[in-house]
Amino acid sequence: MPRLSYRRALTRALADELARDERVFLLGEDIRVAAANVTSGLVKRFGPERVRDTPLSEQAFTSFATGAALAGMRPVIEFQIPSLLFLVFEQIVNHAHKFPLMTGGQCAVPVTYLVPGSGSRKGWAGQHSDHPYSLFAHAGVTTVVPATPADAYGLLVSAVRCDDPVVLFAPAGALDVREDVDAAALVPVPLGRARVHRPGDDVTVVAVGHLVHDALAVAEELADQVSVEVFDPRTLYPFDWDSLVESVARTGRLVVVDDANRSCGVAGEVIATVVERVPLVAPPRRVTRPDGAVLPFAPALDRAVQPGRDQLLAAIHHVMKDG
Amino acid sequence: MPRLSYRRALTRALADELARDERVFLLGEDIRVAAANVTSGLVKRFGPERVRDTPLSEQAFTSFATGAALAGMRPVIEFQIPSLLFLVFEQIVNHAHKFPLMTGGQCAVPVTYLVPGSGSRKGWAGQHSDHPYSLFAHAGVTTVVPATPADAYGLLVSAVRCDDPVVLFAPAGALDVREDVDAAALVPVPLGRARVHRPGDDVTVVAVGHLVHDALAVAEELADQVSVEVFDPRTLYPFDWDSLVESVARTGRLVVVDDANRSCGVAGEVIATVVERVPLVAPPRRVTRPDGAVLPFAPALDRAVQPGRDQLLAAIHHVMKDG
Amino acid sequence: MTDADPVRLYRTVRLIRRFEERAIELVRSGHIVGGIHPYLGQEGIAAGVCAALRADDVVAGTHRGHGHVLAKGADPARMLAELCGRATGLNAGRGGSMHAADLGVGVLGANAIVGASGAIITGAVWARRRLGADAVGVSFFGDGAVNEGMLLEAFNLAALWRVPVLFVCENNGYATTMPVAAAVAGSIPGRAEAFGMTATVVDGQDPEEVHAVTAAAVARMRAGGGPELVEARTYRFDAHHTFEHAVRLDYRPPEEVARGRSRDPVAIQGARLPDARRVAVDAEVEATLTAAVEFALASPEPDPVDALAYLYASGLTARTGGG
Amino acid sequence: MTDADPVRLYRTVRLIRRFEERAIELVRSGHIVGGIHPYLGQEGIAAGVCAALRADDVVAGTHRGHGHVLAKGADPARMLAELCGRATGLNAGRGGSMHAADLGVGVLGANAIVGASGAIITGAVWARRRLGADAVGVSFFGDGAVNEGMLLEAFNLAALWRVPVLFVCENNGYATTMPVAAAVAGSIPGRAEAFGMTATVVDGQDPEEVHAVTAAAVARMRAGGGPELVEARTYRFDAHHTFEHAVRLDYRPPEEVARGRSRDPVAIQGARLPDARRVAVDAEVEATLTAAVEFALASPEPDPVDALAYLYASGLTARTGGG
Ligand SMILES: Cc1ncc(C[n+]2csc(CCOP(=O)(O)OP(=O)(O)O)c2C)c(N)n1
Ligand SMILES: Cc1ncc(C[n+]2csc(CCOP(=O)(O)OP(=O)(O)O)c2C)c(N)n1
Ligand SMILES: [Mg+2]
Ligand SMILES: [Mg+2]
Repeated sequence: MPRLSYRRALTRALADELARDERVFLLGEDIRVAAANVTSGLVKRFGPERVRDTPLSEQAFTSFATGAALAGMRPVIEFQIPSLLFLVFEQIVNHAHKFPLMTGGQCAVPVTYLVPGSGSRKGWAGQHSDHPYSLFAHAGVTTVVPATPADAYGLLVSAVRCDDPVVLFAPAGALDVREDVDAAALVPVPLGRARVHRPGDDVTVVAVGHLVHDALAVAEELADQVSVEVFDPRTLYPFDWDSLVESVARTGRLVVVDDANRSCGVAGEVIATVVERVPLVAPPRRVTRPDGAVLPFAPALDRAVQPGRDQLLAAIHHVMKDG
Repeated sequence: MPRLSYRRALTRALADELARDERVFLLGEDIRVAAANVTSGLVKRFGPERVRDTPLSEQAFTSFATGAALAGMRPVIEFQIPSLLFLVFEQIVNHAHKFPLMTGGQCAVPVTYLVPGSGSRKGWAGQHSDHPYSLFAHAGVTTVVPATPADAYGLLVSAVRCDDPVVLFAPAGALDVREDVDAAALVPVPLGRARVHRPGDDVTVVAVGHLVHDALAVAEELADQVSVEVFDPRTLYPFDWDSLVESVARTGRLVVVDDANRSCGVAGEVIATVVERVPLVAPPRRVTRPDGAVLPFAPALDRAVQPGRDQLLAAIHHVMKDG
Repeated sequence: MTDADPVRLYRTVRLIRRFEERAIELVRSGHIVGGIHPYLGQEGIAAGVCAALRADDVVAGTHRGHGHVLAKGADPARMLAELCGRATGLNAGRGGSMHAADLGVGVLGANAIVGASGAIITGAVWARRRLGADAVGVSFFGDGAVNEGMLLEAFNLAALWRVPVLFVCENNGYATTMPVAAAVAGSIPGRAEAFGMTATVVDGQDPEEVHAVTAAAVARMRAGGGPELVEARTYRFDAHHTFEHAVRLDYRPPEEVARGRSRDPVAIQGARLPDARRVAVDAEVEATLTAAVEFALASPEPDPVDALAYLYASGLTARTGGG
Repeated sequence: MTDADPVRLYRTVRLIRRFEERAIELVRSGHIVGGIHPYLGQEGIAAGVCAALRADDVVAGTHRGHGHVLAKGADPARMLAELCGRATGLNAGRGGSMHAADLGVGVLGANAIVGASGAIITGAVWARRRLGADAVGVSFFGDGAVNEGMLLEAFNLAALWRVPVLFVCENNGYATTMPVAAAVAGSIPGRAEAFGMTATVVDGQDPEEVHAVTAAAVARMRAGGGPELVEARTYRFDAHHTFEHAVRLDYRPPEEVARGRSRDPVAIQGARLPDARRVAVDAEVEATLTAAVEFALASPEPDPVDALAYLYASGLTARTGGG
């Protein structure tokens, strides 16, 4: 069985969708030469009309995709940096997202916004290291953060096929993850459906994106003391609340680990929704970036601002002790 | 004692700061003629150099203000529509907010972003009716939502004097609120400090912006059944957690009412932080806009999407019954 | 619709004129909530441009958008129902004045964000051509929009990729209260020429001249030429927005207004018709609008239960905001 | 710094050249994390432009920003310490290559967002002049940036308000891998002329020519002229970013690279010096850089405890992310 990397899973998803549906096309900066190493080989196979390099005009090309979608195409945009989503926030949230309701259902805007390398890239510093998925979850745009190669494949395929705009964050910390998967086993993964990577009885750990792997490592480390259920939402909006409620109703304890700013982030949303619906035996905990975090350049500082395994370990110990 | 309107409180705050500090200046669209009825009379008094009308170039004038702040000025920008903040999200969050840390403390960016008329303006529909304060709270930009004329005055003054960027949302639903206040009683209100409008013992209702008035009305209506404490955070980021924890520790019950989208909004943050720190006697509740809300045009639909008093009443009854 | 039949042009300008006058009455009577941006005085542009288009061509408009929607062929009754927030409206009452759209006749919608539609229409036209149509598109915008970066980015994309979009700048001298000379460095045609586009200035008060110039541009574009710009010089006869009917903003000298109003596109085109013919058209328009008003006012309002209908084209159901 | 002393120009280009070569070595050895965008080949522009400025003038740079920072007078040792993430760096290790700033010598910073600095510097220069200085400013950017709407908006503001900013476009033929001809419709000078600015094209490989042209523009601006643009034609000798040293991207024909490299600003300027003089300067530069490398590598890394130092200028303390 070939070892599939997360990056190549994205490539394969794009290739499969381009092959399956003539209406799909890619748009982005330096995607022909595959500077981000995601679109490799695609221009050769599908031609420059369908793998379109664009000038540095993020606002215009994002709305160009909206217009193309209104006219029946299914564009996928690759963004080189997570903060470019700030630059096109208006175009996504105020236009693409709002068109169907504002027109009274006259149209759909099936655009996929793909961000390979979100979060810290080690040494890319303040303006290139954000993880702004909670912003889109707040706006109500479908928001996906796959943790594994198979999920990266399956969720990207579903994003392209979705009739609404979808933002897919591929965390820098997950891009090099590899997995033994049979190509035939790669299938669409439904949006809005969570995945339990490891069942457990004592505490539910909700981990987002690359942190799923940290959560699994910590769960393994604790295996003989605490039975940890590792819950990967995969889609942050719409969130699979029913599965989470079921999990926490069983374990009675909740820890969330999320590599984004704390205030009004998805970790807070998880806690809020769970406590509205399920009684807990111990106060919930979350491990996040600090409030208002800006990633400093120096490597040790950059690491210090991201959630660490030791913090997750401590949080789990806390909820076990408190409950 | 004169009846001070919320709008005129904003005008007075701007006038006082322009008079007090030569470095303060205003920037915005149609602010000379005061199309938004906030900057009325200011160009006459302070001249067009300090009350500067700008072309429709939101991104450039927002960063122009950043540059002016770096050079020692204290700009205040008026935005005509809340969604214009989407358009300049990059300029505020990725530049103004990040400059101090990224330069290692070489500079400050004291800019105030003033949004008079946030939320629904009745009939302004999908692209003009957002309440995007949670986005800034997530990013870590100081975010202020005054509910009363005196607080509007005092918080705007403090925003202008703050050495960091501050976004101030003046909800459309509060702009016509009037209050009996003595001009001499108008003082700066510290950022990050909450206000209890009505003390109570049974339940803490956290209300944001104009909804403070709804919360007070509901509290009055319930006065003989439930003792409701009405808690107005005033600043959403940084939030006055200690005061809230103190309140909820007393009442044991929490309801949040917030006119913004539900997922990853400030209401969820309030619930998350409180349950991390205080045991509750009943599950907390929040009344918000729906997930991903887009305000439909038709008046009845527009109202239906915003939090209503009946919903707040129901939520209070729920937490009283559940606990 | 591609002929320059003087009667047809007159019928269109007259229809828009009377539609706007009726709409203003309905604003006054409270049937249209939120007010409108009247197109009065600018009718010749929408009429002349749209007469040069085919049914399968697409247009995108502005906040001052009624004229574009009507001239492209939308039903005035359903348009008026939309402004009145009725379920029978073009957008089922969800859009209102600033979002009125009729994709069936090629109107991608009015748009409440200045400068936003240029990139959207560029994408839509590009997509239609890829899908086999030889459609062209028109982006209408004001003199204020040429200062928006997103529009200038769209100029570049359209020019580079030779997408046949006619950029029609309706220069009515002001962006709200900002005179064009105080807002636009250089010239409007110069901005298009900077991107290698042909730019033509036309008298926007003369429907036939507008038609002739646009028809020639459309023919060039249809024959494979790139995008072009037309600056139509015009004057706004009424307020920026009907809120100005209540609050007088002082920015246009009365003599200027009188001079502007003296060149009336309805009168100019009307004078080209034999009296009897003009009277007959007027009667026809009157009958259409009387029926439209009746239809609108007799139509039901949408049910608040469906406030979030059409939010997601994918069928996703949003979590509600209740407590 | 306003003289065109050939020795001084040579010293600057040589300093930048050797600084970049040393920095690339430090990337290879792992001392500079995250890599750099080498300025190799473009040294003549920063050197020539900054030689035309006074100490109190301000500049803002790009992601390819080392040359601008050094040419404006920052200490190479503290600059290198910054790239190595040391506490002694210009930004205390918080900024790194893409954010290196030294406000003390008028460098508002490199900037990781393409096109962002134009509006910032416009605001900074406007403010300095209001505060009494007669400073001018320079915004450096690449050929890719002229497609960013925010930069074009800044052109308009600067031109309208006659803010003396010299917009220096370093046209090195590519935006990452995108050839300028495939990205820029029209021409680069034409884009400035569209806003009424004077635009001059200069050979960016000749430091003296760059200096002469800029000095003349700066003199006009200082005398009250408005902003101007200079397009400096240049060639990037090395990779877009050092990541390309590991991953070959195929976009520049070898003959083109060879031709580009044949016009070397260091050689061109060096040839204008007597041999002995040149050798002496080289030795001096070598000594400076050897000391800089020693200083950088001997400097302490910042303490992770202070990871969020400088986040808020107002003294606000962020809530941490721990559980
Ligand atoms: C991006 C953006 N900025 C500001 C506004 C607020 N606004 C609405 S219309 C308008 C003036 C537009 O002027 P112009 O483009 O000349 O069109 P006109 O109103 O004259 O038809 C402004 C400032 C907006 N809707 N969108
Ligand atoms: C707004 C924005 N878009 C994209 C990027 C990613 N990016 C960084 S440098 C670059 C190319 C810039 O080209 P150019 O302006 O010509 O400068 P050069 O690299 O050639 O010096 C790109 C696309 C970015 N940093 N910011
Ligand atoms: Mg106008
Ligand atoms: Mg370049």
